[in-house]
Amino acid sequence: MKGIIRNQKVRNFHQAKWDEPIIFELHQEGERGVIPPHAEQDITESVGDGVSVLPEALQRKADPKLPEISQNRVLRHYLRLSQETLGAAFNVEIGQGTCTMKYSPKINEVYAASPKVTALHPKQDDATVQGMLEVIHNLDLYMREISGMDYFSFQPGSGTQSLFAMASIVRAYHEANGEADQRDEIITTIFSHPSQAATAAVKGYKIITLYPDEDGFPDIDKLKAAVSERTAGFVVANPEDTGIYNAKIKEFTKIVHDAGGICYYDQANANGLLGITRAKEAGFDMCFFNLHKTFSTPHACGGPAAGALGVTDQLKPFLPGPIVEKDGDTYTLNDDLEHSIGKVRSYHGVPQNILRAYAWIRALGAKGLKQVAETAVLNNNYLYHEILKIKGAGAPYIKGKRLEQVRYSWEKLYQDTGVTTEDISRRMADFGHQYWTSHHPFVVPQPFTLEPTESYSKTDLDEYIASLTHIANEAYTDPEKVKSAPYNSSIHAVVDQSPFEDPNKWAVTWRAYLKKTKASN
Amino acid sequence: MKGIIRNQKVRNFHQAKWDEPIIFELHQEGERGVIPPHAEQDITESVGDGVSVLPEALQRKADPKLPEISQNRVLRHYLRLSQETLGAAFNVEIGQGTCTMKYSPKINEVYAASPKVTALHPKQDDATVQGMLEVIHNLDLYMREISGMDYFSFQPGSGTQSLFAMASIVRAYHEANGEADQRDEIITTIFSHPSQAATAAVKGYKIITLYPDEDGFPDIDKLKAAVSERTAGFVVANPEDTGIYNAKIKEFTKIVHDAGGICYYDQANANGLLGITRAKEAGFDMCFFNLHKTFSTPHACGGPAAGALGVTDQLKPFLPGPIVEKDGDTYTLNDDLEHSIGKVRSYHGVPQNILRAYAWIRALGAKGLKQVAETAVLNNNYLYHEILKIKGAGAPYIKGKRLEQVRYSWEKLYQDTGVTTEDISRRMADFGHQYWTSHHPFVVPQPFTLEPTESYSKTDLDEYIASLTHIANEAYTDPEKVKSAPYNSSIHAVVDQSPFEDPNKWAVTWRAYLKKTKASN
Amino acid sequence: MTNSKVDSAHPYIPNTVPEVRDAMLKQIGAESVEELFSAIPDELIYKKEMAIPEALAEFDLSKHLERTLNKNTSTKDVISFLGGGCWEHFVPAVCDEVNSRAEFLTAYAGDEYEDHGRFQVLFEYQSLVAELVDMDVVNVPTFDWAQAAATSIRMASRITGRKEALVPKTISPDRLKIIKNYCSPDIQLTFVDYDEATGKMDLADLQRKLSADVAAVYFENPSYLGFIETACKEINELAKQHAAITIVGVDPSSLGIMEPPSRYGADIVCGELQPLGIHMNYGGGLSGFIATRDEVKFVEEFPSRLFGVAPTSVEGEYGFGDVLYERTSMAQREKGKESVGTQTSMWAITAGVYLALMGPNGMKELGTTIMQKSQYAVQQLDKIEGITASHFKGINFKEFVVDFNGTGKTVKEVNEKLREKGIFGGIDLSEEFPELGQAALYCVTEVHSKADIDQLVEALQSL
Amino acid sequence: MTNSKVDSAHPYIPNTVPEVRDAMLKQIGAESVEELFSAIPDELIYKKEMAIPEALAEFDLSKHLERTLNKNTSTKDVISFLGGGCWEHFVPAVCDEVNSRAEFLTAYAGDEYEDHGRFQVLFEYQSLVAELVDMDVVNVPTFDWAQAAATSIRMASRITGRKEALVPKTISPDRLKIIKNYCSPDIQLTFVDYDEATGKMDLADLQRKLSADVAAVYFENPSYLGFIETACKEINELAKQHAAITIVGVDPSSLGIMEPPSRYGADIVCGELQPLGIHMNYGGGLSGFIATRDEVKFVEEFPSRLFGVAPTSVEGEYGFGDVLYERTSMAQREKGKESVGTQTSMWAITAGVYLALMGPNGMKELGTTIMQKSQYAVQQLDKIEGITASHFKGINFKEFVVDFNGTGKTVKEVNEKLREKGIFGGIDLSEEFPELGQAALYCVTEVHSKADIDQLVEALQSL
Ligand SMILES: Cc1ncc(COP(=O)(O)O)c(C=O)c1O
Ligand SMILES: Cc1ncc(COP(=O)(O)O)c(C=O)c1O
Repeated sequence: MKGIIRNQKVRNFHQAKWDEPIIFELHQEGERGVIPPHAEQDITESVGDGVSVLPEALQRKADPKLPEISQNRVLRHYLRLSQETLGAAFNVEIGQGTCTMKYSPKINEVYAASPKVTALHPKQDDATVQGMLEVIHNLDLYMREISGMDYFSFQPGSGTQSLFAMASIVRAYHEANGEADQRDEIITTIFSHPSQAATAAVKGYKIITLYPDEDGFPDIDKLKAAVSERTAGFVVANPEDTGIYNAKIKEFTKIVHDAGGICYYDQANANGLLGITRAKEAGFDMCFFNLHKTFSTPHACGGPAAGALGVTDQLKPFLPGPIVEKDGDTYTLNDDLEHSIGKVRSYHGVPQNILRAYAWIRALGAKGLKQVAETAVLNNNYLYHEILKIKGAGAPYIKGKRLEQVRYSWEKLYQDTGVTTEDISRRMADFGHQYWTSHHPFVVPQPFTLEPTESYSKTDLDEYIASLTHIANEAYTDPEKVKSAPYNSSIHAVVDQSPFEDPNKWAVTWRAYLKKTKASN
Repeated sequence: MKGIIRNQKVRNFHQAKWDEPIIFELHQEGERGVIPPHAEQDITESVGDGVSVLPEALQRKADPKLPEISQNRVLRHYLRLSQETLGAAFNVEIGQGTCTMKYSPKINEVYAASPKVTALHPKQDDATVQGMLEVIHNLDLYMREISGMDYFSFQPGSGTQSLFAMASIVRAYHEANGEADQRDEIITTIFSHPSQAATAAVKGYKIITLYPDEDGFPDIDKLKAAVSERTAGFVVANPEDTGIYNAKIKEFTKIVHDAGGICYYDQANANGLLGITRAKEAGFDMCFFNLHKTFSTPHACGGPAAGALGVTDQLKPFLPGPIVEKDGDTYTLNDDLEHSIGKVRSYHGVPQNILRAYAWIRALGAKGLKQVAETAVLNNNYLYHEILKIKGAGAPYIKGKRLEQVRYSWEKLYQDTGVTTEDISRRMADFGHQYWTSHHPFVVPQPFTLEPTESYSKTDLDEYIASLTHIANEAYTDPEKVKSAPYNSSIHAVVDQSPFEDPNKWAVTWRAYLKKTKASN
Repeated sequence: MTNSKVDSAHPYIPNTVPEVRDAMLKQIGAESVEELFSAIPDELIYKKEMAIPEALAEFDLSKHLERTLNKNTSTKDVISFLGGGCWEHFVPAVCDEVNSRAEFLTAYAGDEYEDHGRFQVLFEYQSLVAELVDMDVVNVPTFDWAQAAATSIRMASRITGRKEALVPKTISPDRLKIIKNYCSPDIQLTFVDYDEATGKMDLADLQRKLSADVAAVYFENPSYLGFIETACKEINELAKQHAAITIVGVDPSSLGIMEPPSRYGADIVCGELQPLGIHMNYGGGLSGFIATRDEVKFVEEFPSRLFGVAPTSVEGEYGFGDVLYERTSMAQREKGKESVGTQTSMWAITAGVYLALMGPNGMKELGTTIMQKSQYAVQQLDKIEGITASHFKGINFKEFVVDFNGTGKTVKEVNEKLREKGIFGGIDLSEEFPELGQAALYCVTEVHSKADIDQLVEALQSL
Repeated sequence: MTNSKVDSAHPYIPNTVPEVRDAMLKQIGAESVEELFSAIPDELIYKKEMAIPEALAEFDLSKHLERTLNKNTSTKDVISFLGGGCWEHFVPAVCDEVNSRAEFLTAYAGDEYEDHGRFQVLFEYQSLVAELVDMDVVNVPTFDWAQAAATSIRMASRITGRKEALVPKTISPDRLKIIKNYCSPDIQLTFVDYDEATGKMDLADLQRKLSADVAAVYFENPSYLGFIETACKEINELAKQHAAITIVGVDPSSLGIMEPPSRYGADIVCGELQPLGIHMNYGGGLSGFIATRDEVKFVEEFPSRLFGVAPTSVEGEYGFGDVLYERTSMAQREKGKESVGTQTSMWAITAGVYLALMGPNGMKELGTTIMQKSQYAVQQLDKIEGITASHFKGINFKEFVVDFNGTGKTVKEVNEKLREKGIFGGIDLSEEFPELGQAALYCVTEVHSKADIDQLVEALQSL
């Protein structure tokens, strides 16, 4: 018998397409999705209807115009829409660079969903949450090993909130020293995550942004020129999303320290560094890790996430409270921190993610963590090596190895064909891939940022590379094909972007849409 | 602003298409999906490697050629294939007639997945499974109400196994009466499920098949002619999958009883009858329900399922054991049934489905169960009414209302256009619908069998009808379009069916495929 | 008990909305819902309300279920040594993730064009088990090992045209009941005796009972009583001398380290999938497989569905379908091979996921660990005064008979004491195998830690 | 502790296979993995092994986690009356099914063309909450109510160009801490006093503190202490007299029965989504929303993503995208509005599912049930000697202050006693609001049965 020949390099893909209506269109008056518990008759007899005691003015007059839909249909709607979402579990998820889209082990989900986690109230007595506190404390210990820092808080709900907490600590620190007014500048770099600058600005800081030198390093001379008695702090990632490691980082932190500033390290993504190099030795006073990046907690469509915020002993009194402490065999919550910034997220942050990260670390051990870093970096250099072979693709700045990710450029392809990185993004959807351009501003022209992590095999990487190669070839031979993409996605291109800019057209809710389209329909 | 116009009646659908390789093709030597627990060092020191004690001849020489794949990739493979499977939760699942594809409530899954169910060993002491036994016993009580029978066993793992158990009871009964050799015929009908005849044949019975009269009823005169002192039993569904209720059923059972036979009722699908009419009053000695049909347990790609097998007091001693009994406040297992047929499925059947069915009934109550039947029948008659309007569609036999399903026919459409019911089946996939022809033999030509259950709204039914209408129109205007379907499925048509018939081509396993295709590749 | 609102539409039944119901009735020209049931004679209409408790809204239902199920003590709450046909094993989380996917959970019997994924995963399952047993044909599974064995015997009977099968006397009594009922009336089952010292088949007795009437010799490896049958080649040769078919039932968790029966001549291999990533579910996790060589005479006797691969109209696509569908009762009713219907496909899918995760190394490690831990348990238990865990002299896999005759206590008494200490002791064999006196079948798998075993030993010592 | 095989590839890291790793190194022209890190100066290379326990294989890990988590007592194991910002509510199973779908669970920040489903469900979430609060713009949510309130105040400050905000003294102290840190240094928060008898805002004090510097008046309904603020119109009017913006924080579980703040003049409404189908998760279930009217001045001040609908190139398709993306810090770094990053989208999706399931009737019934049950609890508790559950004279929603001053016991003591009886008493207010003496904040929702409440009453009676 003749075998089935499969020699296509790109995947013959089509995303699920259900063409679901907006949920309001499923409304059928009288249908019910679920019936909540009601009061027992005895209670009703004791207290009446419960609501007529409300002042007339506060009684809801018009029912909320929520749709009425049977349970089966609600579920079907959301299940269909789930299939139209390209989760990391479904694709070779290396296209969302900087996001460290790694495998989120299923065993961790089992315990994150346990009532012993989900049904805990944050104000329970410490004695009743010893298991949870033990997990938090142990994760703190591991994070100390990974970073060299002296104490961790897991209260931040994300990387951005971690950055915000760190900026808050910088301010509280200078306040404690009476220098808060004088020190009103925070220095960052242009390749850093936008939240570094943005959160510092929320804390009232002026932002000084360093641009890279021609090799892609933050310019040390510019740093020297920037620091002064007005310097409150310096925040940076290393490597930045170029994947270029700044070997002079210790000099950088020294320069800032000498000027009286605090150095804080954006380690949202530390995937290439576990067991390799640490914040402490590089001279940082604080760092944070995104548990949803390096530590595998699932991204959940964009949170809840979690940040692990580590500080040196000197800054511990400034942490948001409460923090977990161990006293003999007992774990307690300590909310008595002398200079605490207060809080950044309610209660204890996102404990289910603390548990997941803890479980992930326990599944790897010290050796496994180092293997994560090594493999992530190997994968990245392999990808980098192969992508540079694609016609039209490049990677600006210093040659040689990169760490865990690279910000690439299609500038040449664009000059040759007119096809942009956004066009390629849409076309990648046709092969079942995520693809991300980069943070703004596009310092690297026509950028794209890939980060393969440790979770993908060589075969996986080869498939991604083949798809990019295929599309680059298309750009050179049939650019319209790329520009009109996607074809195999759940949806086609939104060509007219004015509904996202024009107040007369934008509709952030269905009710707004109905109002604004009523006239013309 | 101009609104978005959506006036298509059929869905703009495409199934997820991942084009996944066969799992063996994902093999990469050295990768691991999971690492099972190993023995502690102390144990190894005590007992050695554990396996060299095996006689040389029994030690496995060549490792099984299972693929080696990382966990992420295994999961990704199966997740993708799941999206290529049109589960009932995803579609207006009325196309698999006779299968009672209803909504399986999610709350029931939560408890079916509880360790208090999944981690029970079937030989635990009764004292440690009182919760489970209580559920079984209470479900028995409810089933008695629904059927009028006196005792239920939930041991059968499916409808077919229920039918087999009933045929076994018929035989054991006649054996107990010393008539086993004489009574060697079981009577059934051509519209009945194939398993009725097949399971009776396994028990050594000759099968007499009644054909319908011109109105679609099993012919009572033929029954009269068929019964004799050789009659062991009579098995029938009512209604059959035509949805036609045989009003003379009590006469039928009387005729059989008078001849000394046992009457057993195939109520796999009793969805139109809950609280409406019962097996007992119609004169049956036994009946069974499929918990995976009427009682909502999910079909699980084809099991595990469960059958609830009910008997009159007279036949209780013949049940497979053990059965659950209540003694004061305690539930016990009784395996001491005088004439027990022994067992049909190991242990207690499929307890997780017993729990699900129990939960479903508790969510509905007596009133809700009756609403199920009424709504299923209403939905079916609505569908029936509308389908008869479609050009080329018909429904043979008596006019007037049907119960919960109908076996339709495209005979006219086929005569007019050459498009077959199989062609339509493939084309329905393009709109995201399941569609089933019917059981063999095709007594009704070009058949299709639909059963809308109570779970679908009028809007849902209208969508299904619109799709059939659309395809019927296509058949009349562009028959090739229908014949070459599907276009929007995960896969295209298998045109050459010889690999399913020819021993030189068929490949039931990947290894067989590799062997058979090796020569030519 | 209930506090749900009775007059609103039920969440599970959209068309209970009165306006919709009335519009539909009108559309079809009916006056009332009752009219739809007019075909049912009045005397058959049930006029009472069923004695079934009032509806519970979701939260009340969940409270009720939780309360009820909490009356169970599960093997997660204790240390359990129960086995004997359903075993506690490590279940990778990925297995549960896959089998709880809404798509797989709620699919049924759709065609390839709606359910391509289902066809592929079942084909893959067949292919994975095929590697484990080293045979080319594996079925979409049947209910359990017992049913697989019973069908294997019927297949052998059809192939040989003979009406007797030999089975070992050490077979699980429960399994035997199922096989017996399934084979009666036309196939006769005859016991082959066992050697008292080792439990193994008495070859002389086998020889005595073999004849030209014997369709099949069936035995199990490992056996129900845990010992390994080592005279496999001999048994097979004896069977073949009488042109009988050799059927071997296996526990697949042994196949990483033990030769598959095909290697010692088995024609049909059957067994239980539950150890492969499936929770016990109070027995609801069972699922049986059957494997044969790729010969027409075997393939055409399967009652089960057999999914095969085939090209589609588009190059590179794997299509699937039913091989020899005309065999089945679905196609042929009573003329088909036995019967087929809903079986246990979800457990097949799960077993496939499990084998894909484990790979050859995982299966080898699994077998090794079970051997080591069960040997350790025997070794430790043997040290206890009055208790003999090595009752049968030979090698065991996973299970072993523990002889309590020397303790002066019944197994029932022992187990009750153990239960008080949070331990489920082994299955009481005193009724199933009275000749063993007070003996119990203990099961030790990869899930048992040394501490678990030591705790058992301690508990027994202190009785 | 571990017993996993260390020398095989890790299941989470495929390319730890030595042959593959070597082939890849060769392909890129590197001699070793170390070489890849050559950019890192040797002095920064960490040369020890981290003190982190050895890897656990999956089964060992699961045993360890189970053992550890079993040290927790959850609210499912007891009857809990804890609330105060995170509440025990009925979570429909469908909510958990949707948010555990692998697609949603593992998606992140893809574009519309990969993640259409994600865009649609978030747009729908926005639209559903919009109906509940009766406003036209709702954001993709932020971390929690506290953050939503803090951002609302910052939005008001930017809109008005003013630097002070008034907040009620009865605000949750924890929430206040977050707002305070988030607003400092540039926005000043000033307390408005409350009426001792009712807890409500002291309107005279409000009037005193309002000025042309005040950007916003923020209050909550229901309040942290459970009472309902009834002078809403008056507060709003006073605010408007000074051209300040009215911000109201709400518990959405009240909105089936209570007028949404937009109806009494609120310009910005914010609140907590956790009651809408989200488990408490020891606080990890929180998620905050912000809603405004559809006016440019509001829309352009949101820091959050706002998903809007638009046609695609194919008729009938709903496409989605970011409205006014240029507002955000993603686009503008420090020039954007505050900052945005990963927030709590999964809880938005879940809240959307919840609202779609509940519909208007469900929300009305929910509010009614909570009112009835909490009133019943107050009524019964009030009967106990020394205890006053109706400490504040007025109407409560869900929560209420129970005054234990008459018992001679501290709340801490009371709660310890209750815990012994399987009850988690209310939040101790003695530190947060020392002026209340020994008082506790009790929470009663739809999940509490009459029996639960009666059990509390009995337990307190018997102290
Ligand atoms: C380097 C860096 N910093 C900060 C962040 C912000 O993290 P989050 O999205 O959790 O707010 C990210 C995430 O994209 C990041 O990659
Ligand atoms: C009427 C009838 N009888 C019997 C059966 C067989 O049930 P199962 O598939 O569970 O074996 C079915 C299911 O298709 C059926 O509809």
